[in-house]
Amino acid sequence: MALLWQQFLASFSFESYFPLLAEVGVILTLITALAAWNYIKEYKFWYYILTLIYLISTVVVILTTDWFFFLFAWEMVTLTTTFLLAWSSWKLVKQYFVIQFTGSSILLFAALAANALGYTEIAAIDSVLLQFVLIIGMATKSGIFIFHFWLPPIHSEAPSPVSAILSGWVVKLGYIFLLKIIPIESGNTMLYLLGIAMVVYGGWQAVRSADLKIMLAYSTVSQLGFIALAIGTGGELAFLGAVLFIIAHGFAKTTLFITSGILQREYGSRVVYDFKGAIFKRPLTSLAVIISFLSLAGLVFSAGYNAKYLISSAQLPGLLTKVVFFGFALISAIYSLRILYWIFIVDEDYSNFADKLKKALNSYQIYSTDILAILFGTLGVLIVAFWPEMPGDMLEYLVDYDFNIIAGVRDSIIYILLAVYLIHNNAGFKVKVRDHLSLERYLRSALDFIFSMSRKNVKFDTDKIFETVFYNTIFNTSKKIHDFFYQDLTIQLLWIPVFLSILLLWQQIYSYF
Amino acid sequence: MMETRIILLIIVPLGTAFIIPFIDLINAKLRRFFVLLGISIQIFNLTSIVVQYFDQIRDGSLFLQYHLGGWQPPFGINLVMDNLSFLFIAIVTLSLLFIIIYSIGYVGHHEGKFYVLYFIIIAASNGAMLTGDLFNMYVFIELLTIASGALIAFQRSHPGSEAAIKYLFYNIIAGSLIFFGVLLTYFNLGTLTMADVANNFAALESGIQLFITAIFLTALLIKMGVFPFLFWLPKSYDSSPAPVTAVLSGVLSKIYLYLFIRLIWTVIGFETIVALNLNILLIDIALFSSFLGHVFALQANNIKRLLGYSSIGHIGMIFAVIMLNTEAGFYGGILHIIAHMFMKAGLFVACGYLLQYTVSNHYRDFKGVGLRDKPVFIAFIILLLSMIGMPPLLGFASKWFILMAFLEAQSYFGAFIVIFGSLTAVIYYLRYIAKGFEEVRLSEDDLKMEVFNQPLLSVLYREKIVTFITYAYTAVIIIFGFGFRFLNIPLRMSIESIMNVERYIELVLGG
Amino acid sequence: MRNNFIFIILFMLGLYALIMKTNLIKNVIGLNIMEASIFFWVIAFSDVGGEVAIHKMGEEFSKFNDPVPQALTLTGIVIGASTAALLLTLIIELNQFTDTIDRDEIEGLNN
Amino acid sequence: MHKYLKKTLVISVFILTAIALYENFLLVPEYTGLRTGVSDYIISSGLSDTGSLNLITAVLYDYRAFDSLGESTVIFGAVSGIVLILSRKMLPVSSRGLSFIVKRTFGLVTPFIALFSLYVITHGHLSPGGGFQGGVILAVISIIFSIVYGSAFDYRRYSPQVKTAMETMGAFTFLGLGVVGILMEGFFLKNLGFLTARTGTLISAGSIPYVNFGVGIKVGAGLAIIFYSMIQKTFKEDF
Repeated sequence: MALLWQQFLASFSFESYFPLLAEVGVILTLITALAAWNYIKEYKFWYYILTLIYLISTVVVILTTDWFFFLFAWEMVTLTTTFLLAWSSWKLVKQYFVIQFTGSSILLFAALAANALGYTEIAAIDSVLLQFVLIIGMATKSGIFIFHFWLPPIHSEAPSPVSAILSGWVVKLGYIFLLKIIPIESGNTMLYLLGIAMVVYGGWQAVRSADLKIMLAYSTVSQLGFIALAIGTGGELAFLGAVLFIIAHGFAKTTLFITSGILQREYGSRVVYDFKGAIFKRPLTSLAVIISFLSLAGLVFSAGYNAKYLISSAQLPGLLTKVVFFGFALISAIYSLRILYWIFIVDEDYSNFADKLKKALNSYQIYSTDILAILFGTLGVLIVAFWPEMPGDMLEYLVDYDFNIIAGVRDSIIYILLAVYLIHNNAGFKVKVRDHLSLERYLRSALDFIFSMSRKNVKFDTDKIFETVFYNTIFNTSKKIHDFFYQDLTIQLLWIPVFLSILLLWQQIYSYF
Repeated sequence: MMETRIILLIIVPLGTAFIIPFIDLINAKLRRFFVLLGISIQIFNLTSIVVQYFDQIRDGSLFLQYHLGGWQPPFGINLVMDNLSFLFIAIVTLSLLFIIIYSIGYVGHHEGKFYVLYFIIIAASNGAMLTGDLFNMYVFIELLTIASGALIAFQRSHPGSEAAIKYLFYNIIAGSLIFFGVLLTYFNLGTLTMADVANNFAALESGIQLFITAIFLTALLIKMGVFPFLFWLPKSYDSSPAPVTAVLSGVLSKIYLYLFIRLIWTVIGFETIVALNLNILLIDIALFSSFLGHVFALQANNIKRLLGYSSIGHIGMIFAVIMLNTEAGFYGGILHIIAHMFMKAGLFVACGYLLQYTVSNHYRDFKGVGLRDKPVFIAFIILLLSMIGMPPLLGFASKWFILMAFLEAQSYFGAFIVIFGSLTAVIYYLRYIAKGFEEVRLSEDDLKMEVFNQPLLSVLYREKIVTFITYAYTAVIIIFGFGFRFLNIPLRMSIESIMNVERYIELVLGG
Repeated sequence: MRNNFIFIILFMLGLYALIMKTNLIKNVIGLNIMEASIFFWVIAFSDVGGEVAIHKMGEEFSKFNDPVPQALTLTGIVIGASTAALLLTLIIELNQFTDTIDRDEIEGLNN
Repeated sequence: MHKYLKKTLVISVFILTAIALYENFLLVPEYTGLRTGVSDYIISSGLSDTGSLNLITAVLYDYRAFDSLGESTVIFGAVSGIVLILSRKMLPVSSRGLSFIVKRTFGLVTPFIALFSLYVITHGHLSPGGGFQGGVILAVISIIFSIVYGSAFDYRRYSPQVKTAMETMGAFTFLGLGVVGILMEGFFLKNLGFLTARTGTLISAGSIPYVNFGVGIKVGAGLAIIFYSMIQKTFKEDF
């Protein structure tokens, strides 16, 4: 027993930026735990027990270098988050579990292959094929492009604190793992391309949706794209950028999901247009939203700006890079600024503003833990924004780094102007209010899309296709195999003399072949 | 070392079985007292053996013998307890204790007969695992067959008697083949003691070796339910009452695995199997059997049958990994034997509880089962997750070691089967979990009808005991899932006693 | 050698009745023939031309047949009889439900 | 599958199996003589070891007495199972039996059958016979009773409870003698030496006659129970 414990402790590695990431993970979990106090009504005890197990497991996932403990802890993360989803609906649990389990089995296989190929510890892996398999497994678990399809429906339907955990930290574990296994010198081209696709696709979907939580979920996809892109680029600067991005986005997304929970509760709606004048009614909440969204948008003096700047400066210099990154930043800016736009609109009568403020403040008293959580989150965002080198020695490289504030201010003004213009006209986006996003509908629309490419004007019963693909084929095939072997008792018993004679004549048979 | 307590492990349950009909004649209320007395003497006995020989169990030198009637081994029957049989007896006794407590809550009618047969199973399983004599092993195997065959038909239902008939057809053939094999061995070597046979078996002509090995292998494959002979297994698991199914899958199949290890490694010798080129054939058959079990499970429309098919899958996997004859293989295999014993028995026990109000075991009747009793259903789900191989549970640890063993031996087909098993298990278990949470609206009258459709067994449930045992199984899975290294020493030591045949022979024949 | 021949024939006959016949009672008879063939073979094979291994008072030790296989066969016969009785009981029970002992008409035995 | 095709398949498989068995039997050497080993030892010193003239009985109840215990447990288990499965039935009061002549004759013969069975049971260690064989003869009395006097006669004479008690008692005799062996001689089922008188008499061979007696009662009662369970009829009103 002692052996296992020692092996467990010895497997921890406290090198480079991973302890910092683990710390951030712990802080984020604590923030969500704070926010959950009022949100979770039933079985509160179990919720916190699960959160505790989750917390320990994430630390192990980030710090361990042993494959076994890594997989073990990661499965613990999966299990605990799966159970946390049960506070909203059983359906989500089922979907999430199937997807995560599929990813796990691919990952398990990849881990065993890595073990067999001599990578006994988790470290940079040179074999491109192995990288590929690991990325596929990771993609399923962390929602890299193509496999991201489960992420928006589940993250948007989960209860807000759980969404904060999932979106804020769980999906990032995969990227932290990629930071470990992708060699820092070369990067990975596939990951780079996937990252670009994610940024564009996620951003576009976020722009199109008006539901706050769905928008946040898609923006997670988009922002994760930046991390994938950075890791795919390779180089010290890009990796540092990725780390900073993970931290910044973690704080911002956690805060935003918690605020979305608060807003949803106060306004009884999740649609962005309903939050008119929130800045006056809910100043503190709105402030947190503003700061976090500015960070997501990557405007100057924000956490996101620092990270994005590092990533973009790690790219090959040239006009194309600049244009591409400009486009990326603009997409983020549009969906981020749109909600700020609605928050600042005032169309109510504020004659007795003082009374309303008093009422609002009273409600803050009730939800004081929420406000505390938001404050901590916002504080995190601000710290990364103004003192990116502060978290410790790990990022000391950044102390001397010039973030080129002037260019930042210039770019930010351009973004804001362009974005406000586009938003104000509201043209070309076709913003949709989707109140419900489910995985089935999502897959069905994907299937529709595929079939519409091949055969025009043929309406498929997608329900049936779904059933057929996932269940009926398997069922019927196995039924056929079953019926073939189970003919009747005579044939079943006949196997006995057959087998007996095969064994008795085995020497002749063996020598014959 | 001569030790009287190991014979008590057999004759105490035997005495309990003999006394119960007599008690029934005098006062049926005393019956449970005697049942609990019998099982607690058994536990006390085993515990005292553990306490006294703790050091020897730790360093692997445990070797207890008993000469029945005082006759030296080649002339009389001897009982042997080494680390391997000790480990198996300990876990089998623990599992049987759980099931007997469960059956106190479960069995309504004909409780007396149930306990008679049940204690015969306890005595016979201990006897089969302890004996060092081939013919004595045959007698105990037949005892197991008779008792379990009668228990399968315990509910006296139509499918129950069909299942029992099918079970007996297969197992009586296997029994007579074992008889034939034992006598063939006797005619060629002039002895029945396992150690003596093991000593002289290698000197035989290879044709006769193959003859004897083929007969024993066929019989044991029938008993275990590996590929060409798997047909009796799901039927009998499906049709028997819950505690009986738990015994069948949790205990009996593991005893046959033990006997298989004993016969192949100790008596016949693995070198002989390799020399006869049988090992590759057996591994392939076992893996194919595992594959078929999982494929069959995909189409099962009946939860107990489904669990039976998945048992085929797991037993095939264990069989294959043991046949690799590596230390890692044994480690994974025996760990999975333990894990599977508790998981499957727990699942059947939970099934027995969950299906008490449903009309049948069919998939459509599984609807809403989870909502009716959530805590038990959650325990059920945890056990299912362990079957799939989710990490904090024991099923993951054992599957991991099996996977490592297959990869170490470069048997990629085996590794594929392990992963395939887990993936298909996700598909076929999730169906049932989802169905269990579907809401079903039943009026009061419907419920009454359901209850009256069942035999009276289900009305007489003592729910608390039944629930408690389900939780106990789940707790075992979770505790050993975190602390599977607790089993490290017993496992290593029993592997040593499998590998070190010379020591066994020397100690049996010398002392 | 003659013994082996007869054993194989009897064994195969018993197995044939068990596997091919659809009448469950006939199956049990086949099973018993199969067992009996093994018993027969054991006794015949262990016969080395001596006497049954029973000492007679006042007579000296003469050449005996091996007593061990005979004792084992006795055990085997009793076990075979018990299993056959259990099987027949189960067939009686099954007959109550299905009103037939024909295997083809009882669907449940096949799956 | 087509019937004839199936038949052809089965027969061809059987021919294959027969050939396989034949091939393997060719390798088995003839059992020409007794080897040095178990049987040789038993033949040479069985009489002096156990005091039983019948060496087969010596093997059954002394050298391998544990097998016999297992074997009688098999009967015990089978009886329990059969009673369990058929217990929902009731005994039909069938005929009034056969004619007066048969009844009378059988009444006269019965004590002799019982005596014969007792003889076979108790002289197991001296001549062919023993507990199982004598027990079967004992069970025959019960069976003939039901044929000759009608099914209810024996049922009333010796109720199932009595039979069960007898069976349990027989089993306990065997087990108890084994435990006495532990207590007095140190080994389970060890032959009790102090019971031995001169070889060749009824009271010889240690505990073998007593074990035989227990097994005889057990088998007799057990087979009678099996017979009565099987001739019972379904209790229609039940459930």
